[in-house]
Amino acid sequence: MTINQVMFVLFSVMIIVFSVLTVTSRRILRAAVYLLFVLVSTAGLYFMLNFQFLAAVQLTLYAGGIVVLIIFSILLTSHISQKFEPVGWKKSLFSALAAMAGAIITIITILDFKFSATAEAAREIDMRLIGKSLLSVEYDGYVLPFEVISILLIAAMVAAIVIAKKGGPKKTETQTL
Amino acid sequence: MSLANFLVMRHELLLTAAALLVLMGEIFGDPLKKRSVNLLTVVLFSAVTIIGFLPSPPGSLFGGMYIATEMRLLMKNILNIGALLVIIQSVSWLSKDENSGKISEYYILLISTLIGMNFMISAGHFLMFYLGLELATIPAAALAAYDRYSNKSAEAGIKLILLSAFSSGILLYGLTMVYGTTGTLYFDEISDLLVNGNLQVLGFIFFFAGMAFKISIVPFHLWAADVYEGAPVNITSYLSVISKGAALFIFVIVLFSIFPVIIESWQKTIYVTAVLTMTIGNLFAIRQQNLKRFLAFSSISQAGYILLGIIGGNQLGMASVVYYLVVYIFSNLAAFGVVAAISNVKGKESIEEYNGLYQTNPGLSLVMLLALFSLAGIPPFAGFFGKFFLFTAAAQKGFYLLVLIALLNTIISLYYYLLVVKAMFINKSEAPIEKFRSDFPTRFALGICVAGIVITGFASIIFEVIKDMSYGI
Amino acid sequence: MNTGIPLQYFLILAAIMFFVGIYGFLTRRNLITILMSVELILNSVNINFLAFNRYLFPHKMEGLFFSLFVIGVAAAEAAVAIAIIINIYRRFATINVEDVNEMKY
Amino acid sequence: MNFNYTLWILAVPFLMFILLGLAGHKLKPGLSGLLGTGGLAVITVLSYITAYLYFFRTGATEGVYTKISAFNYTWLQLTDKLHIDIGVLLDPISVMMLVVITTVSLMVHIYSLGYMKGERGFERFFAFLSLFSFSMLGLVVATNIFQMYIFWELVGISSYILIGFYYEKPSAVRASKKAFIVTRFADLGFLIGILILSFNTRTFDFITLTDPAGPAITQTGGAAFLGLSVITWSMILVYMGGVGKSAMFPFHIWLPDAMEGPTPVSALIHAATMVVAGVYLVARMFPIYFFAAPAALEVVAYIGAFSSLFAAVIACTQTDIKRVLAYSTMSQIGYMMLALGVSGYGGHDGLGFMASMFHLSTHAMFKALLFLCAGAIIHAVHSNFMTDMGGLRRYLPVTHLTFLIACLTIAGIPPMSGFFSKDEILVAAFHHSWFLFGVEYAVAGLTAFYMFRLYFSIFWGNETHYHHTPHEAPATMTIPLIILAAGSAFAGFIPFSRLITSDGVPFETEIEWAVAIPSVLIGLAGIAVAFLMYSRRSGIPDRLAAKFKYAYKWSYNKFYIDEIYLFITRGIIFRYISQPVAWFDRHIVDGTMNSIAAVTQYISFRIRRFQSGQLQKYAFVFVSGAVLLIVLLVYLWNQ
Amino acid sequence: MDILTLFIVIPVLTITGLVLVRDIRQVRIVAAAGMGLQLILSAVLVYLYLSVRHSGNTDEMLFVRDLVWFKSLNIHYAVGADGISVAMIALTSLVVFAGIFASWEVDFLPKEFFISLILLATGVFGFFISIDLFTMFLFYELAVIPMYLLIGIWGSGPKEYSAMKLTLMLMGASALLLLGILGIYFNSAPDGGQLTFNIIEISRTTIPMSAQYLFFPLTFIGFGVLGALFPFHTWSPDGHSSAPTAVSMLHAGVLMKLGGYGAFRVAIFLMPEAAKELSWIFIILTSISVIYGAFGAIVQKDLKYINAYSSVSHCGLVLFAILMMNRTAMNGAIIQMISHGLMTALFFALIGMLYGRTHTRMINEMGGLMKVIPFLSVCYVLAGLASLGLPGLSGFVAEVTIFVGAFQHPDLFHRILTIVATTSIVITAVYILRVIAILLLGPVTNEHYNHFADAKWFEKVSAVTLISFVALIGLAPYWLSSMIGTSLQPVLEKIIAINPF
Repeated sequence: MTINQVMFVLFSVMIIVFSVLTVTSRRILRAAVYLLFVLVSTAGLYFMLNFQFLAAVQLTLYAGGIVVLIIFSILLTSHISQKFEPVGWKKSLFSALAAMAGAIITIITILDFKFSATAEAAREIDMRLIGKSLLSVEYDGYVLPFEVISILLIAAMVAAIVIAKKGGPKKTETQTL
Repeated sequence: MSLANFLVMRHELLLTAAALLVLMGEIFGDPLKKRSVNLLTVVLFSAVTIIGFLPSPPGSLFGGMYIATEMRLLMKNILNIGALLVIIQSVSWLSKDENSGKISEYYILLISTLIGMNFMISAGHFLMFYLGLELATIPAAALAAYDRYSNKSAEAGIKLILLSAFSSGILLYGLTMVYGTTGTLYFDEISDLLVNGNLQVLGFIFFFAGMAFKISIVPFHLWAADVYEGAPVNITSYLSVISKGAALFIFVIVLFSIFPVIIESWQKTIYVTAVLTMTIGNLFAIRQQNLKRFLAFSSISQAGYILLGIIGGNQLGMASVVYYLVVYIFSNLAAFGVVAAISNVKGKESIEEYNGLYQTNPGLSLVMLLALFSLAGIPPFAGFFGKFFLFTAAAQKGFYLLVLIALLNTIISLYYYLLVVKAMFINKSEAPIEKFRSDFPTRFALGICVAGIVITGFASIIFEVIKDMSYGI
Repeated sequence: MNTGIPLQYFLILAAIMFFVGIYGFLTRRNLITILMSVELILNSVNINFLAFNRYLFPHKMEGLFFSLFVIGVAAAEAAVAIAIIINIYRRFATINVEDVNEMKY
Repeated sequence: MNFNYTLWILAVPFLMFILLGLAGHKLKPGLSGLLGTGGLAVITVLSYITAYLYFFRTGATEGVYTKISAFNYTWLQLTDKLHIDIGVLLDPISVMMLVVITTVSLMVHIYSLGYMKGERGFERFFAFLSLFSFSMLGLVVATNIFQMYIFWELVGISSYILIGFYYEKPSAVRASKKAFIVTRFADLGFLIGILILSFNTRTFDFITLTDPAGPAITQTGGAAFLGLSVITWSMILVYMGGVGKSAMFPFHIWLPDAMEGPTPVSALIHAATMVVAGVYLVARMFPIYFFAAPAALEVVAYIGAFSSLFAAVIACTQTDIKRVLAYSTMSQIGYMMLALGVSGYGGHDGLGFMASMFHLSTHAMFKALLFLCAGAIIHAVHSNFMTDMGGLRRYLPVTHLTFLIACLTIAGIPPMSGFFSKDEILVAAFHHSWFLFGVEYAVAGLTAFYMFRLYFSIFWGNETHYHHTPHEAPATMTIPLIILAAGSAFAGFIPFSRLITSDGVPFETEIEWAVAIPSVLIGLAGIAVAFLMYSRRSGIPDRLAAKFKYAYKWSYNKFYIDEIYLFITRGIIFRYISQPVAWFDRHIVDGTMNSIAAVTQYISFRIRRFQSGQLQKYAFVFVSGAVLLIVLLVYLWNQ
Repeated sequence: MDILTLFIVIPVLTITGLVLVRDIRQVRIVAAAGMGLQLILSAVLVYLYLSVRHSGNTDEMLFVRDLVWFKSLNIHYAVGADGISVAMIALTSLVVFAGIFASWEVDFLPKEFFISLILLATGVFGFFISIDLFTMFLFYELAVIPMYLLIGIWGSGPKEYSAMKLTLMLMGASALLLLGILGIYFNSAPDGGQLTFNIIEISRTTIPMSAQYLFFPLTFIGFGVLGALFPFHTWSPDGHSSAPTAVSMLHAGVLMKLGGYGAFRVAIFLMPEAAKELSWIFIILTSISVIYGAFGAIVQKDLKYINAYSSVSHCGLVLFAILMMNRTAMNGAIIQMISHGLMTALFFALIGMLYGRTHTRMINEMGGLMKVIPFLSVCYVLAGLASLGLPGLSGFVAEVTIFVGAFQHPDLFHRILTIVATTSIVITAVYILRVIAILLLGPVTNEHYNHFADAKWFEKVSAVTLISFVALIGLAPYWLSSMIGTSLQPVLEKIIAINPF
């Protein structure tokens, strides 16, 4: 067993175990922490796949950003010590059935398929190439999505503000932007 | 960026500019004259809409990531018209006190969703498609939750955002399969590389489920009714008309240009779901008392009819779908416009409260009547022509049984549309909605809708233009 | 590179994660945990993209970029979703999804 | 010879109907009556002229009376060959009918001027009389069977209107309805008969149809049904129309009730003219019957014979004088039918045919006379029932005399016309069948009996106490009586066989004493019995009635035929067909449609819980839907 | 502008006029003037038609105007008229004209009433002049929908239920019809070439048999529902009884004729082969309609129900005759449509007038009306007599033509069913006379009746217009029959080509 295989087994076991724990844990904060573990393990997988940049993004944005956001909101809305009631057996049974059926079919179909790799030479991915591609307007360039996601982020900001903002005539003085 | 490129991308660029201008106006404008934002937006948006109709060469930009064909430009223009109508209809609602604090945010969000739709329609790459889709959805959720003081609005928001995140997750999973089996996400390359394998079909179905969610096709439609009911009326009309229209446009584009290889699979999928959509939508609509919810189910079943235009995979179908959406925009916006006008002034939204409406508000009742008849496909209104072409498109490929099911469904739909007509015209009421005069923007928007309902059908030129453009997607 | 680990392993891993996410979405009571399940789903998608990119199509970076943008979108989505969740909490005084059903039938 | 003017025979009464119908209520009643009568006088004159010209000037070529199509206009083109024409066909029988009808009709018109005076709807009455005259004349001059059918229906409706003339009287309304529906039912047979006949012969035209070398007679083939050829069936069905109109058994039930109409109407329509249409129909189509459908002719004979006997028996027990006359009419028409049924074709063989026509004309006279007399009596006594009468001969001398003449005529006492015509019939029957002869012989006796029963109870017998003294009718009423009495008395001397024969070839007849003497004797016997029983109020009738209790009761109740009909219509058609149909329609057919709607609603109600408002259930349906689609498309439906 | 298009333009202008005017008197005048003009126009049309034919023009359709509408689907605005459509147009003008006067006293929302009524008429006119299946279908639906409002708003009794039922059933029929039309369209060029909706062009080709087997029943039932084909007739009694007078008139008088006309012009004309093969099913159904409707009418107590069932019977006869597929029977069917249209309109007009006085439609609640309102009563009797097929009135001409024609069918089965259908004349007589006896004759049952006024002038206009044409056709049917007969030629040629008998 190579180190790669060991790493893979380790990460995948972590991912699966913590994923399951994330969706079953009855304490919400623990679930958030399990999610963090999953995300970090996933970042590990990305490292294994040689996508260091993305692993870094995963750690900072996902693990660092989203999970923190989630935890904040948990703190805002829940008692830390609160333990959920267990899920009704009907609901969990049917959900599990649906999910397992989906998983089995998907996996069977995947295993059934003969994937064929490209014949072209692989490109070495370094930060410069990523940066170049991100700003390229040519084929395989991503400047347009980059611009669009910026609009998306602004829109999301405005959206969050709209939701949080109180309307009404009296509130005109509280400029938020 | 050259002028030619600008012209090709003018919809998105202008919309972005408009959104930014509104943002500037919000930041730097006089806080006390917030309502002038209304005027600013309407003027800006009208300009955008008009410029959108300027002729321009089709083209492809960013290495194929952005594609503009005549058809896609036309789709954008159609959406612009619809959005303009929604914006005009929103004016009176936004002018209410409780909303006056966040008028420009409303416009910004609305325009950004439209930008998302435009990018989605012009996508030449699934990444653009995905981003457009999200840009069209995330702000829409915020719009649905716009009414901060309403439980229903908040509920609508959470249902929309969570379910759409869920559905786009599933859609993405399907896309990974497409990517994994073809090695590319550029539209024009995929169609050459795709083969009819099980994994592709599986990927397609996940993708389809995600799209079906946006179009609210049964069984992926369940969010629609709740969100439509909970959201403010104008947002509901926006979601049920513009969002759905855009999703349908891109759906047609994707199906016709990317998945022709697995046409048999998606025809079967659409067959099943179309029958379900029409029937379930209609069966639910029968029982509704809230007009927004009623129109929600009605628009679900309308989506079922539209699938009939798609199923043939033919040029006629393409044209009929686009044409029907034009009709649908006018008809549904007219119906929602009336509901909004009454809801804003009187706060009444249930069918029972419409009893005897014709006696007090004949104008609004007539507009509603036209809208409902058009939705039901009664001549001489545009809906009749739209439906006829959809059914013709399906029949052309021999889907006679499906057409029959659709036709029988139109009877059910006629039944519940007539229930509303009955409430307005026939039922007597002790306390009908009092006579009132809606403000100018509302009347103006309704006037345009009525003109659209009446003219779109008779003026064959509209259909012919669409038909001519539907050669290249 | 990665010798000894077939592509399918990654795909199966992602599939499991994906459906665990779905299971979570279907069963968790708390709106925030539901959001967390969505993150699981998106993560599995990213794994798929990256595995495909690395194993089959290393000559381009589509999978990489797609994952990148998915993460960005996920962040935006999470932000808006959390804003709405907090609003829900204010209106309903709970974020139990089963109680958020004023509209039905 | 140009007979184009005969068009006016139809046109004048029609125009008069239109005029009086539309403008009658604006005219003075007297003027309307005079207009109507005047119009009829004109066509009477025209008819006599026609008869004169036809019989004595132009009609016979080489000694044979040919059929002349005086006028023919295509009214409606149906197929290439079939077309309905409206025209005038002149041949011996139609010309004879013209004369008979116009004569009687004119008399009735004049009579009505007096009888109906002061009635509400006087002008309406004359309008309807004109309509009837028009229809009846159209019927007899029909050039084709469909024209006949058209006017057949028109006389039916005129009869309906006139029976129901007193429309505020419920019994009149009922009677008119009954008359129309019963005859309509019979006409259904007529229509179907026409359809079958025309389908096989491709023509409606009488001249073609009755041509012995024509298609109807030569192409007697065609599928047989129950052993009879198609033509036979069609002729039986056509005869069904005649049975209805002529009130033969079993469609006779309308005729007695029809007496609810004003008496002049009874005289004109239900005695002299319309009711003999059936006879005329058979006579008109006689060659077909004889050559192509002899079995149908047998049917004609037997129905005629039975009806005459049946009616005569009933007539003996009725007390309403008009009903007695009505049954007598039925009986006499039975004679005519029988005569046709036993007749041969051509020359002396066609004696029955001639006799039938002869009797038709004489019967028209004396029966009209009887009815008009009855009208005068009712006018005087204000009652229909002979129990309310008696000894009237002193108050109503003219009526008495004319009534007596009529009774003698119908009883067949020489030298009255009835003797001659009835004698010919008996002779024809005698040569055909002993059985039929026997029946008719008995009927002759019965006829004499019940007529004189009537006569004696009205004019003789014990005098009843009258509320106010009966007085003789005005001249407008008595003059027609006298004219008709003269006609009845002397019409027997017309040499009928030289004019009207089955094939148009004249022949000579002589009285066959072997038949004539017994028939006169039985007539006299009948009179004698009646004299014994009714000339004074004696107990004999009651004792007889008590002795033959059931026979009397059955006869008095007209053998319960009415009740049978009532049972069929009310009990079966109404209750077991119509009401179930209506129920079926409401509950099954309509119920199916409604239940489709109900089921839709129900499903709509049942599936509403899918829309539970639970976000996770939505997602569950979403996932399940996707998974099912995958299973369906990837693994099940992919082959 | 060609004369046929005027038949749509005038109603549309009338509607525009109605929208503009204010008070009720003007509304009436505008409506009456517009429809009066329409009536004159149809007289002109009849005259023009006859003179053009007389001058030797033997085209299938006259006054043809063909404008491309939707080029890509080859949808045209194509109008044309042959003798049959001319006759139907004339009928429609008459009934609408009479209907306007019959509803002279509508006082609840009169403007809307007349607008809807004329809209309905527009649909009918459009239907009869169309020779393009698309426009035909469009006008068909246009004619159906105003019914809902007319019955729902101005009706009586369970009007909402009836209106809904009627609308849904007729729209259900139109659903089948649309499928049929699409099927015909996609098989209209079996040898390749341009697909077309044009009836005349389609009739020149032969639609493949497999398609005919599918689309003939659809089309026939689609039209048959409107023609009250058993068992799809149940909209008719409820609809008629709830509808206001003029609407019943138009509906029974004209709208139901769309069914017969369409079945003839589309189902039989375009797919004679399948019609021949499958006609036995429908002949059985129509025979049932004929008898069943008549029996159903006998026990009804509501005047409008009686008439509705009677219409089922009479319209059944129309479809029955059409299915016999020979010249005479078809000719009879067309005459029957016209005849029934006139007399049933008359019936409903009179029922409305009676109802306006007695406020009931139950026959057993009325009696002796002949004495108090003789004019209306006589009109009613005339209508009844026309209905039971009295010679001299139009019903006779129609029925006789049908029966004689149907009996020419070479097949014994058809002839036997003809005999079955013939029995309806007796049953008709029964229920007609029953009504007349109970309703009009006998003593006056209610003292109030003595204060009744006889017909007002507008009522007289309405009734006399209709009666005069009933009588005209009844007395002189030749011109009508031959006008229709020559127009049947194209259909017959198609039929004879497949079935030389």
